[in-house]
Amino acid sequence: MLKARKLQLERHFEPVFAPVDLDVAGGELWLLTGPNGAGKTTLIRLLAGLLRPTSGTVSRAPGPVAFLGHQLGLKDDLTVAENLAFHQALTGAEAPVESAIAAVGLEGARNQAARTLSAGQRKRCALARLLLAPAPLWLLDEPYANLDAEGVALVDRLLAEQLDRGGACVMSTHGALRPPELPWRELAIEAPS
Amino acid sequence: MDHTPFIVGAYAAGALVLTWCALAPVLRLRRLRRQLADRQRRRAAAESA
Amino acid sequence: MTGRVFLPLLRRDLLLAYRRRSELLLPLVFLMVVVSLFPLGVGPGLQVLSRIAVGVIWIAALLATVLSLDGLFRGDFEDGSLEQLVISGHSLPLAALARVAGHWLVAGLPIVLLSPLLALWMNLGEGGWSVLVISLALGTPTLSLLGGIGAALTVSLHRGGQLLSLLVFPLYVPILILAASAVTAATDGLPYNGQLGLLAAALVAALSLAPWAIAAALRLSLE
Amino acid sequence: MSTVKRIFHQFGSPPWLFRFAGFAIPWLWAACLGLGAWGLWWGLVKAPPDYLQGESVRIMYLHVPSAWMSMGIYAGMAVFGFCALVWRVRAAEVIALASAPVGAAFTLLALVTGSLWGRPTWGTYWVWDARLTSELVLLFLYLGVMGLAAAFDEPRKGARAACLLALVGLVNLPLIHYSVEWWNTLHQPASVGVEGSSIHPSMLWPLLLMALATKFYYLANLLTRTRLQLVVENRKSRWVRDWVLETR
Repeated sequence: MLKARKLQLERHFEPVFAPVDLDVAGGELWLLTGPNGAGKTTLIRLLAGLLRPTSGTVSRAPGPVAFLGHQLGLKDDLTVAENLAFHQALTGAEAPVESAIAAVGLEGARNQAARTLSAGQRKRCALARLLLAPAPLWLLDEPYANLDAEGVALVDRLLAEQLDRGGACVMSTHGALRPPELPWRELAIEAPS
Repeated sequence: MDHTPFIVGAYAAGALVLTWCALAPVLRLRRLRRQLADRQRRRAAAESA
Repeated sequence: MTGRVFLPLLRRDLLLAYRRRSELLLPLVFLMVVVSLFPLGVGPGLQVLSRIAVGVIWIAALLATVLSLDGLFRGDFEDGSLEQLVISGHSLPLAALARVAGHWLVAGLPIVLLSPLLALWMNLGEGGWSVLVISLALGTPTLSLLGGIGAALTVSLHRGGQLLSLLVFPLYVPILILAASAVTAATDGLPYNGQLGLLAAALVAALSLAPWAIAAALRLSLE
Repeated sequence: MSTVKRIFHQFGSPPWLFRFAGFAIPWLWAACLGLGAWGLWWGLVKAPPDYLQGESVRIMYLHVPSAWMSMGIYAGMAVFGFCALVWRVRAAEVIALASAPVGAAFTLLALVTGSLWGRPTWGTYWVWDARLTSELVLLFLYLGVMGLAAAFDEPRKGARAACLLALVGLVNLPLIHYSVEWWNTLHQPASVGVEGSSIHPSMLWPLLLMALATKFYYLANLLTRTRLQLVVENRKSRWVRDWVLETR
């Protein structure tokens, strides 16, 4: 589903991390771990195709990819429903916006502008995008950040559903949080030699 | 009208601009080399000590 | 799949602009202020004003466009919408075109509509009014398209604004020359169709080339 | 791998390019200075003054080659920029970026010498003449490319942005040139047509020599800047460390 070979990126003419090899199959959950500044975000963006590697290759199976970055991609001046409706129009998703809103527990904030939401609510709104359009591959950058215990449980539920469908997920995490119920594999990012 | 000052001025400007443009990278390379040499010498001294 | 990006994006941009409709007036007020400064600076003599009218109006329009261009992609870049757009796999040139179209509708079109008032202020010869409006209608979309390249190149820089004007003003030179000469020709009673035709040709060329350059610049800015 | 990329890889291997440049630069300087001295002697001493412009025509032997170089280097920069963007070759990025300051210097020189020529000829230092105006716009384009490259934190990102801008500028350059020329005829129907007059044969040879000298100047300068950039980028590699310790 996702394959990376000797993946490397240079910043200021020096490699950010040691070359990365990664094979992600359907139904697998991969955690990218490493201390702050190890290049987790960089690697996720490389895998998503937002960055071009200095050397090495990334190949993704055809089909849509869902990406959740540090910037959530919400428009502050649009309401939760409008933000999701735009995403629906963009991806041509089938699932109704309302059920996605309900699934992430934002019914009460449905018509609130995104700027008025709390950080946790914004994250939930961004997570609802994952429900709208089924993508076989999820690339999530710190999905647990800013979430309360309930929100963390929500992420775990979404992940479990994704894996059940045969989808795959690669996500970065630096905290101690690990999905408790799910089998996961770890890719520790190493410093360049 | 005497044209000489203008001709001299033009060629002086030419010499100035072209010399500066040619010399700038040479001087920068020389400075960089000195910096790198210093660093290497320090590191070698630290290792032998 | 790739064709479905234009309309949703345009609709979203217009909705966003509507939500912040008070800000829409700013470029227009800027335009009026700049133009009104000229009579104060060069004196109220009607003959002087009518001679510099075209240049003043067009340069003010150019400045207003560049001023509003800085924000063209900045919002999308900073809140992550641009990443989502790239990930979605849609044609990025088409998305860029939608973005520029939205920008022109809220920032360029009002300038075109306001221009008769400015022509009145600057005592532009009556024969030039319609040509001024047409030249702005043909020229300002080109300004938005060319400026979009600069905006996309500078979107990831913290102080992109001043650099942006250095990048795009040289590109605006032909448009300014063509438009000003069309209007001047019209007020002098000379034929002006050639200049307008060239303006239209420039618009077509910019329409077909600029979106690709903008898309390439946006990808680069995300790296 | 495409042919272009293979060529660049062969000639773009940093240590090889560095050594080649170190070898070639002295010869290029010799050619530049030799041809330049010859051309200057011919232009300043041997050639007769022009019967319309008088002695001030001697400024042309510097002005015209500078103007040629300013445009030629821009085109070269954009072509290398294109290679850098399409095939992502670092060597092409370096060459494109190293060209910009040299081209800007020639543009500045063309402007300065042009206005010094204009004072005795037109009676004023600056005339909005088509060529001077085009050169001025060209200077802005160069400054934009250099400014953009310098504004980025990540040098390679800046280099690619600058290459893209150079390419956009190249597409626009003919339009700017022709529109300015046309604008000029529009506003100055009877402009001083001296500059447009055909080149007198006695001017041709010194002009040609000076044009060749400036080309060698560009090549030598370009390779020097490339050497600098190569060292900056590879400061931790083996060959740079060896070079640093070589006795001078």
